[in-house]
Amino acid sequence: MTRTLVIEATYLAASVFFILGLRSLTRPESARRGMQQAAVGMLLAVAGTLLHHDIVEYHWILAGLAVGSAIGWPMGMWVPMTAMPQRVAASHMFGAVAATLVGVAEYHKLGNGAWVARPLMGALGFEVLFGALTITGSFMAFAKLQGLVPGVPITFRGQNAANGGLFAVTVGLFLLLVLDPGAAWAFYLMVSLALVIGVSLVLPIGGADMPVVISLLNSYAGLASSATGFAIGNNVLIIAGALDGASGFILSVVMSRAMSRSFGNVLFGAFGQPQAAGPRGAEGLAVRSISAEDAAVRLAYARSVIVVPGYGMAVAQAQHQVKELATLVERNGGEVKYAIHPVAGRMPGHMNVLLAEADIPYDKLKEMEEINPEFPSCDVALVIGANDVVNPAARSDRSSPIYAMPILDVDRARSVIVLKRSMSPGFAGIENQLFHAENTSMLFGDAKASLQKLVEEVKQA
Amino acid sequence: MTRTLVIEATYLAASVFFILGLRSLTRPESARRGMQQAAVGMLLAVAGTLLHHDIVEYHWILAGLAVGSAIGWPMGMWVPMTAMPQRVAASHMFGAVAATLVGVAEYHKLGNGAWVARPLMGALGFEVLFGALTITGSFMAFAKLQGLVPGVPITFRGQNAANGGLFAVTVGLFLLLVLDPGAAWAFYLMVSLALVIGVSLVLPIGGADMPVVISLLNSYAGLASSATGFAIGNNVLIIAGALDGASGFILSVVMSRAMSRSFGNVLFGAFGQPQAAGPRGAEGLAVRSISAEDAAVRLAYARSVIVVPGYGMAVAQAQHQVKELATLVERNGGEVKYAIHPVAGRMPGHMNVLLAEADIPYDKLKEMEEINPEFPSCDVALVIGANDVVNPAARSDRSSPIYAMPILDVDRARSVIVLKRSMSPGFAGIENQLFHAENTSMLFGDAKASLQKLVEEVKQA
Amino acid sequence: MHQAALQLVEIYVFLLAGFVGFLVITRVPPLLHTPLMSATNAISGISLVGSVVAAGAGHSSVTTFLGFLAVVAATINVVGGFLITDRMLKMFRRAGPPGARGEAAKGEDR
Amino acid sequence: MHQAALQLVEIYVFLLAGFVGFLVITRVPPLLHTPLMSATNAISGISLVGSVVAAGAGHSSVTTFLGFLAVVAATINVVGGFLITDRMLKMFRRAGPPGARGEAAKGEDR
Ligand SMILES: NC(=O)c1ccc[n+]([C@@H]2O[C@H](COP(=O)([O-])OP(=O)(O)OC[C@H]3O[C@@H](n4cnc5c(N)ncnc54)[C@H](OP(=O)(O)O)[C@@H]3O)[C@@H](O)[C@H]2O)c1
Ligand SMILES: NC(=O)c1ccc[n+]([C@@H]2O[C@H](COP(=O)([O-])OP(=O)(O)OC[C@H]3O[C@@H](n4cnc5c(N)ncnc54)[C@H](OP(=O)(O)O)[C@@H]3O)[C@@H](O)[C@H]2O)c1
Repeated sequence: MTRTLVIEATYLAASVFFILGLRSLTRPESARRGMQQAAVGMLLAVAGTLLHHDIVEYHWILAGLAVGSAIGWPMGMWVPMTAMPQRVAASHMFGAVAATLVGVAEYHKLGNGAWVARPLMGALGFEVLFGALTITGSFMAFAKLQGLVPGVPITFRGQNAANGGLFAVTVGLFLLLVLDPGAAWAFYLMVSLALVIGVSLVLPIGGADMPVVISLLNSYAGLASSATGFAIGNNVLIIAGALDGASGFILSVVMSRAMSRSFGNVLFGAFGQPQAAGPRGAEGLAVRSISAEDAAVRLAYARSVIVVPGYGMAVAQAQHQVKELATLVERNGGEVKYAIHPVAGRMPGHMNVLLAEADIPYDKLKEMEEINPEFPSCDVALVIGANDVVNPAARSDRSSPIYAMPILDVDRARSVIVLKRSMSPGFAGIENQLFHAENTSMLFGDAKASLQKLVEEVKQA
Repeated sequence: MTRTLVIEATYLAASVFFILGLRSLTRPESARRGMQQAAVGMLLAVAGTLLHHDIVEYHWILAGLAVGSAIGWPMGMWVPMTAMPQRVAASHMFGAVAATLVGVAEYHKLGNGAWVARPLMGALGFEVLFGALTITGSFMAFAKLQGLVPGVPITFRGQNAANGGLFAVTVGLFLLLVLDPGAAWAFYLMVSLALVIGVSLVLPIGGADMPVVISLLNSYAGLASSATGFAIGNNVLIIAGALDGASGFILSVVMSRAMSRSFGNVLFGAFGQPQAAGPRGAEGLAVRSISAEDAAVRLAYARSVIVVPGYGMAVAQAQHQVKELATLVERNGGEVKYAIHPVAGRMPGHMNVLLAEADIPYDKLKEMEEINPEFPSCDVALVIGANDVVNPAARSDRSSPIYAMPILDVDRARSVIVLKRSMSPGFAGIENQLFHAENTSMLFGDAKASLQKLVEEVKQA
Repeated sequence: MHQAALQLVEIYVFLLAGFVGFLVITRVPPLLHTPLMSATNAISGISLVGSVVAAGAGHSSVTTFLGFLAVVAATINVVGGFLITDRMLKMFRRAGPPGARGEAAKGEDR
Repeated sequence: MHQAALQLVEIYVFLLAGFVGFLVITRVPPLLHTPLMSATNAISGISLVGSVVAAGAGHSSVTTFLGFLAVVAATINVVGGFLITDRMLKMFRRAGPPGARGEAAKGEDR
């Protein structure tokens, strides 16, 4: 009894620490300490669990902890910030694996369902359903982002019909199980089908939409662990799961909104498709390309520069060169700010992390609403591997797939320098008039290389 | 079983509606509907409870509901907004009465504690302790605000010692009960002592500090009903109690802060005492009083007027005349705004409610931080029964008891007209230099009467 | 154990509700602090669910009577609280589109 | 009944935690959305408490093995998640007093 109390106490503490930890993320100053406390809470909860009276042997546990740490440590220490999207996808997968396996073990333990009461079966069912679906779904997302699988949407005739059928059968099995928890065959069949569903849900979605999908999977993973909590009557699991679920859901909403697209549109990929073929209707138009020298001169004498980073900066891993250049400009007395679009890059807050990594203070990173009014009065807008988030078509061209997506008003700056490798489009796969505007000059080449040239030149200037 | 499920469902719904209801109060547009839904939730919960299988006879219940409604209805419909503080105090009392009686009934029912388990006893103990203490405490607060008891702090030698002893004994009884729940004498003695404590806590506190006390009592009442929830294993009670508790606590913090005072200072009344005797050190200073005519002329031709309402407006119930005057000024093309100090009046949001009652749109009610910068550029600051909240001593005079209390910078306005009945001080009982500044003119008399005169005159002008 | 287990869970309920209360109420603007006070009064009337059972369980005349009084007290809060809150909230209105000042107000004067 | 009663209460826990999550996370600034994602990953590792029991209860070689795998997976999230979150948050710094722009930054350049 007292032992149970101790364990429960650690769980309670963990729950509180987790909530306070997330709360601390509302302010950058408090964030780090808050999450460290959350880690302590986790430690407590695990330590408490080791006292659990059901535990008879420890070697498998220790082995698991050892192996897990051996894999987790390098993932935590050395995964580059640019690989965060994949990393997040992967860890949703691990979370789902844990939840699902616990569910299956529980079911198997209880005489393959023979001694499972109905409410418990309900919980277990949800657990393994969401779990299994998230395992394969996240894996596919990971594979696409990592390039193991082609990022382009993979579709085949009658796909939706197939998925619909698959889904119906799975739900049917679930209902059957709640009525007769002993039907082991149904249980394992359901798990396998859920695994298939996970794959077929993500296959038809374009690589660049993965972040939205990932966040959705995050909330599924959360629901899965909440379900685990219900199944084994553990509150800290329920709470952590709910927090996860909320976070994933909110982030995916944020993203879809910033892309001015609906979930449905994302999940049943209206775009990231054919158009993705490449630029169109740009033939007639002129493009002013500029040399590093000339660009450097402009920057050297600019009073105010707004840097607009995009996915390209992440690909090129050019954040440190950005900082270097900015420092030079500031030495020359110019002011440098950074315009961060909510969905610049490939995940929410992507650009912020990269620039923070380059040791750029976060109070120079401006959100869209804040910085947009400042473009007209800025001498040079330096667009580094950003494309869709600065595409004026979103304001003007009703026919454009990104119409009504809020964008950074770069085209209103006195002059614009765009760093990218070619005229090829961004993730939305559409032409960008900005690159043809006469106050825009293109500096072609890999962002990192170009920035290094610029740094050299500005030093001369 | 199914019946239990139905009941639980209604409780769950109620909990959700309550939370959403409070959430709706974060935006004036959504507030009303939100609270109506909360009311529906309440209805559901009560209806559900009537199904409870412990209930064998309904006539007492119905009688209680009838009587309660008969008393509650007029309290809800006809209590004037100016009497809100008393009303709030009273209803804390009723809440506490309910919680306490339920606790006593439960204890009595279980063979006067004979069959009470220890954890249950803990819950019951908290319930009746906080409950009883809140009953008498709120009643005293009510009596003071209503003027049934002199508002001045009532103190006697050795008061703190006496209270301390009383408190120690009560806690002792509580501990004893947890060890031996069967000790009925201890239970009833504890309840009685808690009642006494409630009185002796509030006696020494000045009438004007009541709002802070009331909010604290609000959180006690909340804790009491949470304890009830623990005792009878009812979650909606726990949740509602927790929400109450949070609200009361936060509001009392808000108030103390706006008065730049600590809880301790409020509870063990450092002021509202001797100084309250009356104005001091004002003899030498001149006072410019002004006639309604002259004041009216100034207002008639003012481009921008800032109205600063205070407790006096509430006393005079002059809000409708304020609106009338403002409308006239606006007719003449002047702009009228309202500067609302967080602790103007006698409860949080006091002024907002009164002005809203006079049908003044809330987007003209400005909070202190927002309006303070506008005073220097305003032609006339019209101070209506406000005193402490516009006392410059809070900025300048370190010796003043309200030093460091954030105030409205009325003294920086081009000209100031103050409506009050005399030179007597406000709640803090201190002299106000503003009334002697040479850009200040005093229009003596009851605020309502003065405003009516002003309205007449402005109409002529 | 059952009782104990339940009470353990209820501690979570209490804490979480406390968090929710804190997060929600810190976001209520001063404008609505008075309605907030009466709103919480109304909600506190939920102790009615406890009182009703006490009044109806008919264990003894004592408990029944105490229960009756409790029902009365709680009902006062419910009825009175929700009524006055609604009365107050009904009064809050904004002057047309934000920013539209005196003009809008004049337009709406009755 | 016990099981049922508990599960009823746990529904409250779930809903309340959901509210808390919603209220807290809607207030996390875009600046910290990526750390937020890895933070929730780390927290999701709490399923470790379930896995550990499964791995240690020794019911059958099957459940033990499944439990072992679960422990591995969960541990990866815990260790990896908290490490990378801390790595990220360590990087966020502000340039001296708010408002102080280029100047402050220059001052701090290493
Ligand atoms: N952030 C999120 O959460 C999120 C989630 C889902 C979807 N998205 C979508 O992702 C897009 C993000 O927009 P974005 O403007 O940041 O990126 P983008 O529109 O995808 O464009 C990136 C640009 O960077 C250039 N680039 C790639 N590698 C480069 C390199 N090594 N050096 C220089 N340039 C390089 C590419 O042009 P070249 O090939 O010619 O170099 C490409 O045009 C939006 O459409 C958004 O909706 C974002
Ligand atoms: N709002 C809260 O939550 C709260 C809570 C606790 C304490 N308080 C305290 O209450 C005070 C509120 O400040 P306040 O400036 O609003 O009020 P105040 O400082 O109490 O002054 C009110 C003034 O109104 C005048 N007055 C009274 N009846 C009047 C009538 N019929 N006609 C015209 N004038 C009348 C009085 O002067 P005459 O007698 O000369 O007319 C008095 O000077 C602050 O000290 C605050 O700390 C507020």
